[in-house]
Amino acid sequence: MQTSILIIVFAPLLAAIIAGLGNRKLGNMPAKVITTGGLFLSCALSWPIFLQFLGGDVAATVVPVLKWVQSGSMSFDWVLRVDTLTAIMLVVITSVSALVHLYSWGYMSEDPDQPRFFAYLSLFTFAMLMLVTANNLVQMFFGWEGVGLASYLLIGFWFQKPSAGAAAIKAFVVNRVGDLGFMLGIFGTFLVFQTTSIPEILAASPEMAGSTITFLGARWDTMTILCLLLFVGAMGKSAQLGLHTWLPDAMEGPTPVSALIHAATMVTAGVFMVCRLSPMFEAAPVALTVVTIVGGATCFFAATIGTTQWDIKRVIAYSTCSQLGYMFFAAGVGAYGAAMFHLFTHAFFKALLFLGAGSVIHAMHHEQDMRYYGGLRKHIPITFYAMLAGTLAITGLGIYHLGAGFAGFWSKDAILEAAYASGTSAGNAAFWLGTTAALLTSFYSWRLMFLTFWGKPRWIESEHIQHSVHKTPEQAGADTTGGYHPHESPWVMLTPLVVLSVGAVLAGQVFHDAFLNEEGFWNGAIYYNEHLMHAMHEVPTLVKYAAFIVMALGFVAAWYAYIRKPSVPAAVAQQLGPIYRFVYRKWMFDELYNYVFVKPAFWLGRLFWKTGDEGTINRFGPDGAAWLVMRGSGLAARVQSGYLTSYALIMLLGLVAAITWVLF
Amino acid sequence: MGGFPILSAMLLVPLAGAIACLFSEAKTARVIALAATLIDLALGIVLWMNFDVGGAQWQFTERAALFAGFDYALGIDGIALMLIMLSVFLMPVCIGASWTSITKRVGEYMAAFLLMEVLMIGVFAAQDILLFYIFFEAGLIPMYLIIGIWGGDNRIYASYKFFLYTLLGSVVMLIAMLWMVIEAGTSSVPALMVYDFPPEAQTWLWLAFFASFAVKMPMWPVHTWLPDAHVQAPTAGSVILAGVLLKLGGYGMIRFSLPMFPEASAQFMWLVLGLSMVAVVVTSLIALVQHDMKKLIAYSSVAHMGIVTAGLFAFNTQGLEGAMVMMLSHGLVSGALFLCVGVIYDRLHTREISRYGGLAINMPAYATIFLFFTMASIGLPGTSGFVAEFLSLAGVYQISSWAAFVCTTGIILGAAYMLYLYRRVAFGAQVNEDAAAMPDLSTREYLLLVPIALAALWMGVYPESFLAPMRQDIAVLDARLSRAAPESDAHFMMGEGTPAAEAHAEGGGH
Amino acid sequence: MLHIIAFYLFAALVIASGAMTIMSRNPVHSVLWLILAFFNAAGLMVLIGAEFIAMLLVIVYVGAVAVLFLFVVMMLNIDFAELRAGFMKNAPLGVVIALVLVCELVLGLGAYRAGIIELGTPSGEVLLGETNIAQIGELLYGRYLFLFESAGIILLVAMIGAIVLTHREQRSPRGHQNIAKQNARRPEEATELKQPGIGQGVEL
Amino acid sequence: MIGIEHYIVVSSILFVLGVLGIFLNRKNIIVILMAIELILLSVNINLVAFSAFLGDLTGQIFAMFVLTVAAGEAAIGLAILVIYFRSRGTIAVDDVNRMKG
Amino acid sequence: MELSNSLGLVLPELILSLSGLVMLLFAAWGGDRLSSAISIACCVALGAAFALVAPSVCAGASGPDTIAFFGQFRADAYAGMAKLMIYAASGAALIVAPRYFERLGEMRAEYPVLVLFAALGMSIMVSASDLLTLYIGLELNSLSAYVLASFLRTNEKSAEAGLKYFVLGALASGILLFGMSLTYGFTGGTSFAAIQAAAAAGEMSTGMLFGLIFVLAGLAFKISAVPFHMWTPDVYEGAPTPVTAFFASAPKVAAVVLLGRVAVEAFGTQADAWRQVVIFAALASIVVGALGAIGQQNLKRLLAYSSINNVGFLLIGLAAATQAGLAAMLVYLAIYVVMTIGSFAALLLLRDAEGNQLETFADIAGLSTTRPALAWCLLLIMFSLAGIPPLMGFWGKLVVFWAAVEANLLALAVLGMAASVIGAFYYLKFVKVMFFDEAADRVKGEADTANWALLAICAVLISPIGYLLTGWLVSIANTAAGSLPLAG
Repeated sequence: MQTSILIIVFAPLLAAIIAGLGNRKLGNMPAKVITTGGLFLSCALSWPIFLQFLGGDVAATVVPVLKWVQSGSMSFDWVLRVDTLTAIMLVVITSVSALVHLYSWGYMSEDPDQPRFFAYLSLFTFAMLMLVTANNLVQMFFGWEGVGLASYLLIGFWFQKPSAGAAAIKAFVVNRVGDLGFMLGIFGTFLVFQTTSIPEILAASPEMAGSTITFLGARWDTMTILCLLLFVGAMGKSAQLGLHTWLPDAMEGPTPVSALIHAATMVTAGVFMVCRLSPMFEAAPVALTVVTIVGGATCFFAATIGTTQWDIKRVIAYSTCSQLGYMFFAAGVGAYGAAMFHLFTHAFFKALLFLGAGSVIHAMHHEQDMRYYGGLRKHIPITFYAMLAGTLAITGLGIYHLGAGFAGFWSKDAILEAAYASGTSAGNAAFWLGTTAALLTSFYSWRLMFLTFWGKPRWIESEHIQHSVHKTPEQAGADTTGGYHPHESPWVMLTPLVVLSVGAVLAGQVFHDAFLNEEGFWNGAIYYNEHLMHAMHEVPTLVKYAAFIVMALGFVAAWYAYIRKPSVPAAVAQQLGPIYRFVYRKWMFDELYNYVFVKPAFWLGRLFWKTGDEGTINRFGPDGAAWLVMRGSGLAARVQSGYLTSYALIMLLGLVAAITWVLF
Repeated sequence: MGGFPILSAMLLVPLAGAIACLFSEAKTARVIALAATLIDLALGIVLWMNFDVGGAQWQFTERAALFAGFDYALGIDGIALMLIMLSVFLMPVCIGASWTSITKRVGEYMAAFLLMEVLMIGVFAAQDILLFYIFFEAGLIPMYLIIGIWGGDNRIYASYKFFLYTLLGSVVMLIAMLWMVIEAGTSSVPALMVYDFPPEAQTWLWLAFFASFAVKMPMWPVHTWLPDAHVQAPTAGSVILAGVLLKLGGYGMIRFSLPMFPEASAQFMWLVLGLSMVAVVVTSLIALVQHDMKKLIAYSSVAHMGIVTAGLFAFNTQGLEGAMVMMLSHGLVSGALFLCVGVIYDRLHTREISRYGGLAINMPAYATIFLFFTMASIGLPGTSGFVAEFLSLAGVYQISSWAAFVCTTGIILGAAYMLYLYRRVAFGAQVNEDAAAMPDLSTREYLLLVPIALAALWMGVYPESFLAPMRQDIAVLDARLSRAAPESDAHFMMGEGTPAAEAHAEGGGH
Repeated sequence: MLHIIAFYLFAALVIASGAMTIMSRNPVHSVLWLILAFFNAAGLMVLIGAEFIAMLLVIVYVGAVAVLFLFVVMMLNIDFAELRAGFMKNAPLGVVIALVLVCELVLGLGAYRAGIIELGTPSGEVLLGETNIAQIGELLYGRYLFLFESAGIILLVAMIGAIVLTHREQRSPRGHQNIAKQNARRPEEATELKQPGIGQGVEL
Repeated sequence: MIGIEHYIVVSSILFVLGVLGIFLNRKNIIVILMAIELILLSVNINLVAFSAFLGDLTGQIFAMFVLTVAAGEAAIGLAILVIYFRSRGTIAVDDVNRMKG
Repeated sequence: MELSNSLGLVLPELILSLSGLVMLLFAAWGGDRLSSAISIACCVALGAAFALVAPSVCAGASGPDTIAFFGQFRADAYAGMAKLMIYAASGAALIVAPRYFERLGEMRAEYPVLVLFAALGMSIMVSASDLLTLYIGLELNSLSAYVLASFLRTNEKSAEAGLKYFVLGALASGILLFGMSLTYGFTGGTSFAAIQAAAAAGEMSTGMLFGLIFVLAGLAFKISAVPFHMWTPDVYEGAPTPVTAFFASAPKVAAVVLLGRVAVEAFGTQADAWRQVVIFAALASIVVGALGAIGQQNLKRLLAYSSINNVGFLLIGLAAATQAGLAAMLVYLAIYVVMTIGSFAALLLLRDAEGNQLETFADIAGLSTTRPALAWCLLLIMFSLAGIPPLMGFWGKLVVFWAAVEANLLALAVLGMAASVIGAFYYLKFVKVMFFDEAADRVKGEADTANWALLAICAVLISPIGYLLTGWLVSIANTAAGSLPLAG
């Protein structure tokens, strides 16, 4: 197993290095083959490990790689550690990544920079694998930042587009805000535990309950402040409310990237971290409450925005944001298994949705605005069915009493039940927020489906389409297709869709028992709250059906608004006015941050530079001194008047001064 | 190593080269300079190979009573070894960077650089406090000439500012050194490092030394010479300035201020931490609004040095080692960033950021390497910058969460200004035709940049190579500082119900 | 009593003539006032028994130095009427400082302590029973021989200096005369015809 | 007998007069030279007086040397004055400021 | 026998005076044709005197054996070391002169003779252990100097320089004399031994204090310490350049050494009385010298201010009022003399195509491209004057500050050091003009071997190689300072 872990982690790195350094010299095909091959290899090696863990009661494997840092009492090495949690992540990452690699063969086939793209993808995968196999917080941070880098690179992949560059920076910098918390959390953890090794920290965590520490001048419960700091990191990476603004912008990257990074894997790192450190969080109930509230708020807030967006990828992006909220409040109420399970299923159906969207975009000649879609069902049927599977999964179609349902049904239900069952007020609030969000999820998911695949084609108004058929709306005549014929994507793109569809349909069904009900499966990898697990089964039936009911409501609402009476949405938007605009403008977060952080930062920078450095420090410092010296020099020159008499006078002055000095 | 005076040899080789260059034609001078620096690099490697990690604190010592009042005494510990390695590593790069861009008065230029190398090695190897001062101060002369003769349009102002500012900073230090020599009766650095000066005297001595090192570092608010000097200096000048000269301040603190005046250091810890915090935030913000690439990187250097000073005054191993790694890392990375600027400056002769754009299109390799150093600069894990930032900030956190918090915001701001720079230079569309026509890296430029990149990567992935030689020396320093080390502001306390963990609390509250 | 009257007379005169030396408008008068001052100073010296120095003062100063001054004053042939009268612009400051100095000197040295002030104890040899001149001669040619000879060199240097500076070989007082050039001068070079317009000056 | 302090007062006043003569004068340089002679005279009075009151002849010897040197000094001073006058045509004190700053 | 002993001790002075007289005869007889030969002969005489003095310096002569002429003259190592510098500097002034004057048609045989007599005067000054000797030596030097300053008698500037020098010098010597008369009266003797004894007896009387201050003021004029420095820039600018070189070197040595003797030997026990004054003068000299120099365009004038600046540092050594302080002062002097001679030798090499002397900044613009060797030598000298290591100027500063710190004058040391940065400003300007500016290409004159040799020697001595001499220099300076008969 040790060797295969090493291969799993380092094969993508090796592939990335080869493809990256070879770049254009290497050529497209070798780069694609090497990277994709590397990923499939990793994937193939990951599943056996996962299945092994699925068998239960397998101890963690630790593979030391290299010494890293040893400084006084602080010491951390490059070590790969695989336990259940990691194994889940391994399969998620390698599978989705491998499929995305494959998908990209088709999606990126016309791009001149394919080796670079694949190198980035593989690099990302490596970093993500390092993150999940980390045995200490610092290595986790390495992976954390590594995926950040890859995300930055991939968002900015089409760097000629100014918006891509901006989005890339935004993603990195906002993540860095989270990293600030993460880093401080690590420092604090080291200060308290004198180690950065995760198992050691987790083992020592329960003892620390009740201890206190000063941070920024205030007295805190130790575990609370540590967990909160670490959670800030998780919020950044997982785009939780407040630090979410980068995620929608990240859609500037190529769609496979969105599928891999901004849906299936990287953004779930925060959830992974909370689950990984669950014993720590368990020792800090206040922190858990915060996690619950943030998760619930995010899941509701992102869902509201999702209902108003027109860009197909942005809708899915907000949906991701929202689903991450589910995971967090699951973790917050102690249902780490449910959180991980949702992470697991979400990876499949969200990747599927993104890749499907990519297929649609591909078919629609890079048009992403759903207002210019419509009636695509017949043109791209496989994509349609895949998307349908994904939509059913995300909306959580499933009947509790039948014991059957799509992947999302199992995980989301479990989360809502856990939130309800936790009995805390935060959990309760999260339950209601989650339920509302489920309604909204259903609504916007179906809205997406209806706008894209049903109705009449509205392609003619799209500039992208016009561009491709070289016709203006007038030339095209009455035909709303604009004379454009969408093509189904090539098989290399469809295969991943199909595979993921299978996952979206079955993942919940197959694995829910293991994730939700088997302590042996987790084998200590996460904190297993047996009490909560039992309570989940005891919740009222209405709660168990809540998700299904709201899903149906959402579906109906969407059907009514977009199929039955397409004039309704505009009217409602009109009616709601400011509220609609507020939601449509993403709750004004971008504007707010622009005014609160970005502009003041630049303003302050200029202030410190012009007024501070140049106007004050230089002016009164070196330049002032120089001025003073020059004035002194002028004075000295004036005193040196050339007149004998004044020279004599000054001599006498000196003499008298000296005498006076010594005399008195 | 037997009795071979390798440190003297390392001083002698570039010195001889400098003299030879002064009297040589341009072509010959280049070759001589490159040969001399490479020989020194080879000698440096031999030095490192033969350095006995964990052995005596001072190795390769040489002593000769050549002068009155002070000795010609050389010797190194791990800290000095690392900084010497940094110097000899960067020097051939500097020569290479100037290979084609310097066309006037090449012989003198190369001589100035080689002289610079002599002085830098001398500073790190000097075991006599006055000898140290001589090397420390003498560095002003070649740098003044380098900026003044081969610099940009406003070179005169910059060179004066550089010279007088740093001179003013260090003159008072000389008086302090004299006092110390008279008080302790020896000018030997190792002896002074274990001499206990009376605490009330330490305060003044510390301030005198601080005046010098703070300017050299440079710390806010005495940093304003640096942007000017950097902007005006030729590429290689900036490299050496950022790469090694700034480190003299940090080296001075770790070699003099801390071990010689532990009580005063503790007394002034808040001053240093405060200035460091301001430096990190303020200069990062300033870097954000720069139009000039070199100025931006110069300001980023100030911010990084802020982390160094904060780390040094954290009074613990992590802080000290982190600061050391930060110095090494910053030496490599900011040097490389200046080289990156130089690469495009050589082509377009402007450092205005707005004149570039979309370089990733026509210069992909350049864009990649530039990106690597950008990432290293903002401390991406896996690069040297991370180890440096992480260790120093971890150290700082143990002494003050406020300082750590403020300094850590530097990672956000650092990412902001560096990526903003990168975006404006490498991303976007090609707006200027001449910039779009620039060819990608030449072989020479690869040879300059790739070794630095590998070194930065090495330091990020396996910093043990760099930490190991210093470990013992830092431990000694830490032990010496421990008597004065201020208490952590964390005041960690175990909960009521777990008396068994009392012992642990002491360790935790360290 | 006579002694005292004489002292005050000489003292008053020496100060008065000193003041007049620096104040009088005409340098010739200044020299004459200076001579008067020397005479009175010699008188002061005679009063305390230093007759040789007193005579020397008269002979050297009045006989040589003052005459030299007069000679130069005459030789330079300066139109003294043209010389600006009055004092420098920061004269008040100068006078104040001078007053401060004189006060300090007088107070500090003269009357600082009431009564007789303390002198040091003499360390030189005093030859008793000889005349002032004889004693001086004894010292000058014995004890102070080296300095005496050196003083000679000073005078020699003064001589050399004066000669080096002022001695000229056949040179006119102002610039050089070039006879050939003067002979070669022609009327057309020497004069120039100008035709100034009405109301305009001539530009030379 | 007149006390030494009287002599000192006289010589002090004379000294200050001489000094005043140097810097208070803007008429011509010859007067400055005379002022210098006044200073030397005051010194001589001092020396002779001290010599007499100390009963030590060194002072008088000193005074003789001062006389000698003063003579030489006067000669050189006047010589310099003469060449200055030759080159500038003036000896007004205020004109002696070609070099300054 | 007393007289022959004494004569033996004054042998160097005898050689100088006799050869001066003989040369004067030659000059009178042969006229200006012989001027070069006389220059050489005078150099030989100086060399002979140098050779005579050197052994006693090395031997560290001190004690009663060095006393001549009833205690009026001391030929101890302290004086000896000063004499070595004086003779060397005078020799340098002779070596660089002929070319300078010949081109102006003003080379006259009296020049070397006057320099010789000036050297004699200084020689007597530094050996003085009696106020009379001091005065005679000082005046011998001064009178020669007045003449030398106005040596270019048809040159207005030179005449003005002579006039200013004379008037102010006479005033200064008047002050000095007045001080000496007071000292004599209130201590009862003129010999330093007597003064020392009187000063050591107890608190100084007001008269003695006045005498001391007047004497210090008079000597301060000679070393051009602020505020008695006013003559310096004008005289340096106006005087012929070789004479300026001479003024800046030898008389400084003599006056500083003499000042050391008066202050530390005669009044050493009352150091607290004069230290404040010296400290003030030191700081004021450093600052005023530096400030004055900054605005200058004329190089000679600038060097004049530079010499004022340097005197400030010398006075810091004096302010220590210890043997170490005096030794430091001597070391500084030695280095200062070398730097000064070097800078003036370089200045004299700046001639345009017609052979006219160039002396402004504009003339040396970009010198490093047209005359690199000259420029590099000047660079060394300027950085050395600025006190930047590893040049010898730094060592000089180091030793005086060392002495000051040892004497616990920390504030003085710190202020002095900080003020030295202002000085660095104009030395940098030198380098800036030569190295950074566009070449003016005015310096065309062909090189003069003697001048060049002098410059090269000076450059080597102040370069880091010079540090190898520090051990020797410091030990000599220490023995020299140790040879002073200090009280206590």
